[in-house]
Amino acid sequence: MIDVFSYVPAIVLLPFFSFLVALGVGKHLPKGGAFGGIAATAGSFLLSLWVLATVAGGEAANRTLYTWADAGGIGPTDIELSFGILIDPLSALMLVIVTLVALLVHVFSLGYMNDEGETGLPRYYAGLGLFSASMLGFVVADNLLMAFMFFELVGLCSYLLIGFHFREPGPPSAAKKAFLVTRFGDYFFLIGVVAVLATFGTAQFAGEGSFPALAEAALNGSGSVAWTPGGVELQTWLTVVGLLVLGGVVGKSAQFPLHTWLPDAMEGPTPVSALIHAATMVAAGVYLVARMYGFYALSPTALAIIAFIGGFTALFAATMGLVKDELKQVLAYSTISQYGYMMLALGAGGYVAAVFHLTTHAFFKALLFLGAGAVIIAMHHNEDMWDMGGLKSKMPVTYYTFLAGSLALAGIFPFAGFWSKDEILYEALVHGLNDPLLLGGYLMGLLAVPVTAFYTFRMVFLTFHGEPRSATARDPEPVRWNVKGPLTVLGVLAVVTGFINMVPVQKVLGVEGIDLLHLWLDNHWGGIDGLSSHHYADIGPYSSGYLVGGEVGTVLVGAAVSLGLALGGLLVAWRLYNVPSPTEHTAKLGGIKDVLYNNYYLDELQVWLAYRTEDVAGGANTFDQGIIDGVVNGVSSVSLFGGSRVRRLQSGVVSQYATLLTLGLVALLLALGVSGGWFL
Amino acid sequence: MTAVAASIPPQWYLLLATAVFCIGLFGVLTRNDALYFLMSVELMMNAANINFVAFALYYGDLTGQVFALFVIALAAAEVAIGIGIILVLYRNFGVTDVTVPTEMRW
Amino acid sequence: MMIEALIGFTFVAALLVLLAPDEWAGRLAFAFSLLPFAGALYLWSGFDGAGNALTGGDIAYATQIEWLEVGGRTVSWFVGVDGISLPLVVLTTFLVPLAIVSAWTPIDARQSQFYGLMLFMEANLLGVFTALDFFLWFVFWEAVLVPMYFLIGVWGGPRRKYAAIKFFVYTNAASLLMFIGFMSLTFALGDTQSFALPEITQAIASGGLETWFGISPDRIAMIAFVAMFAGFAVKVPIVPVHTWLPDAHVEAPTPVSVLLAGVLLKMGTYALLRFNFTMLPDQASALAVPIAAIAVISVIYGAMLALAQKDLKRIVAYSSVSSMGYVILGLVVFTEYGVGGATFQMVAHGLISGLMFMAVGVIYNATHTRMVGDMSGMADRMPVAVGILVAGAFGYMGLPLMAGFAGEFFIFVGSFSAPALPYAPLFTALAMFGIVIVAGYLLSAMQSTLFGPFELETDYEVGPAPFHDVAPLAVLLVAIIVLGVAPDIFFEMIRDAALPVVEGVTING
Amino acid sequence: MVNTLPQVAALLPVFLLAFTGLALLLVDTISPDARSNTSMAVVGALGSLAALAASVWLVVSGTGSADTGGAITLFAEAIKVDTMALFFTAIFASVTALVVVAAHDYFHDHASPAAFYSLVVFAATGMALLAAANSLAVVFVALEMVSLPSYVLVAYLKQDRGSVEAGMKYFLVGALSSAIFLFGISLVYAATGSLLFAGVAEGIGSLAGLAGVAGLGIVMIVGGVAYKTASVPFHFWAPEAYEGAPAPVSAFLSSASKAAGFVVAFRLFTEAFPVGASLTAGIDWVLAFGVLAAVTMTLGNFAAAVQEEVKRMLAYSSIGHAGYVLIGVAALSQSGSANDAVMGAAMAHLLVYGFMNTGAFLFVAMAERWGVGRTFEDYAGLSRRAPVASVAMAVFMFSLAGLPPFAGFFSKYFLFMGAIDNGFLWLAAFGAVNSVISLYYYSRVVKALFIDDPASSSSLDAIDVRPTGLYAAVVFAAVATVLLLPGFGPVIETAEAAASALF
Repeated sequence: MIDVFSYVPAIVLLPFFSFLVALGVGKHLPKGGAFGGIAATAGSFLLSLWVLATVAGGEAANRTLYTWADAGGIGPTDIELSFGILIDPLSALMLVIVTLVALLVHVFSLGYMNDEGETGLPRYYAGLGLFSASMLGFVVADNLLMAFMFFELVGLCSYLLIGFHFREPGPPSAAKKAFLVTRFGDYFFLIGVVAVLATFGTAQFAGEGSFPALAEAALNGSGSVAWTPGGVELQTWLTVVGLLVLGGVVGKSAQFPLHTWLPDAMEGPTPVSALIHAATMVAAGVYLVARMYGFYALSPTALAIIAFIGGFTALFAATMGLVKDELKQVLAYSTISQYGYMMLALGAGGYVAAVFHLTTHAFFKALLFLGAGAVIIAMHHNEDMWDMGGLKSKMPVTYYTFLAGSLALAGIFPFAGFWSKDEILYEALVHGLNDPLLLGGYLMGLLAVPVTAFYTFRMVFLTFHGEPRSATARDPEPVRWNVKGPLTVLGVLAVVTGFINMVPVQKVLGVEGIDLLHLWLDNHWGGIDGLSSHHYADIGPYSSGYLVGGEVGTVLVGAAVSLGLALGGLLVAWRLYNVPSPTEHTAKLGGIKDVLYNNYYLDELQVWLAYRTEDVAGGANTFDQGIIDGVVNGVSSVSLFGGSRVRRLQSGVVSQYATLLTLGLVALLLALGVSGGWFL
Repeated sequence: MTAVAASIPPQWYLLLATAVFCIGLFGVLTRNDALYFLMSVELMMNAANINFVAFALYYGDLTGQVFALFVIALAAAEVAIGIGIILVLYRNFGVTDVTVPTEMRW
Repeated sequence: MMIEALIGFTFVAALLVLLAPDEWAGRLAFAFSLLPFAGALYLWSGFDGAGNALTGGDIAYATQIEWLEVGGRTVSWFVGVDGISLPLVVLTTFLVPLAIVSAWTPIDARQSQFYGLMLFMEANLLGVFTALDFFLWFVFWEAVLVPMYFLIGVWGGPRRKYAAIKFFVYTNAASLLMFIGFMSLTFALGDTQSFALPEITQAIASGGLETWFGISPDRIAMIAFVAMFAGFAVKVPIVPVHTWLPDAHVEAPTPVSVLLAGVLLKMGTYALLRFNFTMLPDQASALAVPIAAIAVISVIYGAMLALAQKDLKRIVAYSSVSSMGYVILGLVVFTEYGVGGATFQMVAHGLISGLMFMAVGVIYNATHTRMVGDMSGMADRMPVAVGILVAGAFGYMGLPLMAGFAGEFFIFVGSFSAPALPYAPLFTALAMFGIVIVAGYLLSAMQSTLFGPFELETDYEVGPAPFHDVAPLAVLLVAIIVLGVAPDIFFEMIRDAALPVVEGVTING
Repeated sequence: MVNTLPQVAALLPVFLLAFTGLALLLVDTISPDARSNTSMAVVGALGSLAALAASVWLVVSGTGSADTGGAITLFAEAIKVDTMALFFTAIFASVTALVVVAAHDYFHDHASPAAFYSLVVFAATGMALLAAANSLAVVFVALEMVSLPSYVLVAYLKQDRGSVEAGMKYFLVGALSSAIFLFGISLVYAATGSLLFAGVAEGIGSLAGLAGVAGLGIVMIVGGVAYKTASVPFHFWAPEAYEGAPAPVSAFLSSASKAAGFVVAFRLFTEAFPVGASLTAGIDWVLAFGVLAAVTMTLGNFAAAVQEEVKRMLAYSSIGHAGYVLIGVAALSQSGSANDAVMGAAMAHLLVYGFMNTGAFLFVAMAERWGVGRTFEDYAGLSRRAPVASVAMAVFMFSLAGLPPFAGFFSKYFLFMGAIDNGFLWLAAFGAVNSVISLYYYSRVVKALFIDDPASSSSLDAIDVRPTGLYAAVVFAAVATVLLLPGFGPVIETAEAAASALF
């Protein structure tokens, strides 16, 4: 029987080859190399499905394929830096998601880029190829260093793709911001990687010698670590390391306070936004935490901080989404908010819930972005929702799929988003009852629910309902199969994905075996020891507490509350905006409105910081030129001045020479005479 | 005669020679005229000669005496060349004052 | 005799090119410069060295011929390579042909002299990296300055005379300081009758230092260490003795900047590794904290200065100061990854900074300005060159799977938990912040010059760069990526040679 | 083979030079017209080359060296031929040859060039004798034999005010110095009762209350030496003399005459006034030389750094180099292990200096021949029209500055090394600092030649002739300067052997 895992590298390399092809000979290919990319991602998708099937068949892989470098570190053994693959239920699932979304985005791009007559298509498809390749490499990474490397490459690709329209002023700036802000996070991530290597001598995710395993052993006293900084207690140090790595996560997954790059990133082509938000860059952060969850589970402090950041970001971003006028802006903030939920879940010990939401969100957010893309095509690249309206009848496919996505996003039963978000809130609740910080996160997450529903449907109504508010809206440009196709696929998924994990139903009705995702991530069909959800639960700090009516009651209450709130938000949006000619109601918000418009002035803050840094640099420059270099030049001018004094001795008058000569001789005589004591 | 010369303690010769030397030096330092300069130098050389002769006597070997003769001859040669140079100096600058030609300085 | 052949041929080639007519001096020089590269590859293919040349490892291609004897001490022609010097030899022979090609466009006067001097400098550089006798080494070390002086002074920019003299005098003063330091060291080694570096190193290691004119051995070693460190610091350069570098770089023509940043700076770090850290490891670890502090200051301060510059070349120049700081940090921590990474970083930075200077030069050839404010949207006119420049810039920012990341990461891994350096994690974390600042200024510079709508005050049309301008860039980029994906190409032999250095140190406390 | 020849054969080079001088006079009397220039030059060159060959041959054959029965003393020990004497004779002869060849072009239109050659050769003879002197009497006589022709040579251009002024100053300072020198000798004689070095050394060993007299004498002798070597405080004549004199003469004085001064110093202060005896007698001339060396090199370099005229810069630089070489005497110590090393390095430096400095002055001579002017600005861009000569000049400059791959590097660094080895770190440090300064002004010349653009397009038109002799001399000097680096081994080893024979 052939070993599928030996083909895993191909999953990564196929898109990479499409990158090379598009870059090299793209201009000579039809559609600027698009087909190459489609073929490659399709191939990766099929391989991923095969891998998924194999994993379902009970196999898993954790192999080192290539040693990058190897030299003596601290502690008994060398530190080996290597590349490898780690295929377990989690990464297999992620592979499928990423390849699927990438494939659909490629297809959609045919409509969005080619049909719109964009230039530089080879560069675009090369970017997409590299982007997919990097993300896939990140997903299969078997150690933290490899993960970091591809994490960085993902950042590079986001830079290239966000800045695709480099001839305009906006995109390059947005690209720079995206890379810089995430780089700031990655700075801490890098320290984290180095710290992990220094502490454990390895960065492997899985296996006996993996760093989560070592950390666990060291904590329960059955093992020890290679190194800890002097005077720092192990538990504290592990927390610090975890938080350092978290820095990268906060940056890439656009969590507060490093979320500011994401809305700007909307400068990139819409399919790219779909890719970034749904399956690649932003997902990478959360995936990383899930990947090394066995490490975070050991540190209650880290978990609590993750949960709080998540909850806060969820609410915080949602509020900003309330007032945006551009279609993609609203979606951008919704992304930040949704990833906040995932972080909340991870922090709350809801490992499965987080992955679940990651999955569902990947589909419905990709759907929403592609739908938005379709609308933008129709609107001739005008994104202002106040110029839209009434598109419902003009573009039904887009409308219904978009609606499905929105319902999922808003968390309305029985769409995908409902199940995942409900489970997150449930986990946060049951664990939070014994943990105030977590409870805070839960409450913020809960508050975000109606807000989400509100801005989502504000968007839907403004875009599709009511009367057309502009000429283009009255006569939108039609879209072709290559746009509708992906929308349909994703629309279906947005509806059905939720059913892979119907925990509430199981809990209430007691039907066993319908919480497929739980079983899947619990190595029910096989996996790798130490990477299973129940193992995480065992080592995790949380115990469950229940409201009235025990577990079932809690489930029902929680679900009811969140659903109710969602519907509430939806109804408000209905009242306000589902009218023939809606008007702005932001005035009602009063002063808050400006704050929200300006994103709590966080961008201004960061710009201010950047300027201060430049001032410091300028000061340093002045100092360097003036003082340090001044000293150097000073030395030379001083010696020259000395020379011009010395030469004055040579007066040109010979009798003066005689005098000086005699004086010199006499001085010499006296000096030696006195020292030699001749005159005694 | 020799006895007389020998009966004088050597310090006196030293003092005499030194005195003559200093006189010559004084002349060198104070006179600006090339010729005076030259003469003063001659004086200094002769001071040396006094030493040679005197101490040749004191030590009772002839080396010093002979060397003194050498020195006189060399001094003469030096003067000859000196006069020649002073001559062209006069031709070019019209003076024998050594403080005048100061075209090259610093 | 391979090394002799290598150096000798390069000298001859330099002479021939000097005599060649200007028309085809450039082509000829390129053709000639390929042979040393081939030779270096041959050295590499047959490399059979093991361990560190100074601490008694097997030296590859070693030849030792007594040259002359002075003061009872023998000076000999003693050359050879080990895992530390061979990569630098390869780097040198690899960069020179590319630099020569990159000179075809900008150098339009007195070509034969220019290319002749380039080859002359290459020969001396090879000598610096292969010589194992102090005097021989010092001859080459100093002889590098002469061609450099002309290359900057004759073909440089407006303030070339100032820059050339500054470079010349500054670095010579440094070498003299170093010379005195080393000499007092050798004389304190009473019974070592030669200037062969291996002998001296091993004599010191075996406690051969004696009291010398009433100065205790420890103090002599410390004096020598400080004097040599100060001397080499100028060459590296390290803050605060770096100010000759930006002037030299800004005034020097592109190909000269390439070699200056690519190879000449490495002379300083190479010498630091050979002399200070291999010969006097204990003094080094005694001074670990101040040295590490200097390194970190160089990294951050240099990056801040780069942030403040408006001239693309100045930006890259200051960022070189910053990058060299990493190397110093890697050396002082005395771990395999640290020292090895530092050496690797020398090669990596040589390639990357070479690429950056070349790319800036290509843009300069077309625009005749390097000021950030003067142009924008260059990507629109010269896509390929700009594309490679962007790639190179990311390499400079330490993008994984490019050489720069490997070097820096090795250094960080080596230094973070280094027992030889107190507060190692703190120093490392501080130094790492450089990767954020470097991204800051490179991205800003690129955004305003390469992207946005095309603007440039010229009376002529700016088109794509000619092939022979872009080709070297592409070659360099490939090399950088290859080295980033498979660092073991060099790192294996480097760490083999670095291990004895690490073991040489006795960690106090 | 020494055994096969009479002992006096050891003086062969001296005789050769003397005969050459006489022969020149003869030629001049046979054909006293200006056309004799060439024939004179040829004779002079051949004669000095013959002397060079002879001295080299004698050195190689080991005449007077320790392993062939030690030094050869002649004429009641008044003359002593040893390796050092021959070594320096070689220096004098080669410099003379260079100068003579160069002079042929320099004086191509001079009314009566004949006397010049004989004067140069006679001066050289005096130097050769000086190198072999073993008695204060011979020293003084030989010294005058060198000085008197030199005065005339400096003032040789009778119509040129500069030349005359230079001659006048040189002569007056020279006369004064030799008087002082002579008086010093007389005092030493008074104190020790002997003029032979051996006897003097003996006397120094047993001074009965006459330490003061001897001390005064020795210091005055130091003064005389300082004058010949153009060291502070007897250096004042040098800048003017070198600037005003015809460039070949400047070359001759600054190289050969200086070396002559040093050979005296080396012999006197090792054989007549040995370190140990002098120190026990309370006569610390080592300190005196140390101070002189430091002051001399500093003054010379600082002053040179701010000159406008290349020739005068070279004059000051040669003062600076005198300071370096003085280290060879100043870094001696009673118990020093490296006495021979440091003095040998000093000798080697003088040899190298003989080539590079002569070459530099001869380049100036060429510039004067072209009439391009004297200042740095006037030299701008010369390399465009005279590349070969300019490269040679660059070689001289870098070599003088002590940069590899030129001989000046080795000699200078062995000098500093020897000083460090003998514990005189401070002298080496002084030397190092000064080398940096010197680097600045030497590179100014190179900058003018290669980097600066000509003042005007026509400013280079002056370069219309290619003086063969000058070119030959300059190029030869340059080649020697370069080849002395790989070939430094025999030189330094001979020099050290010569030096070690003195202790």
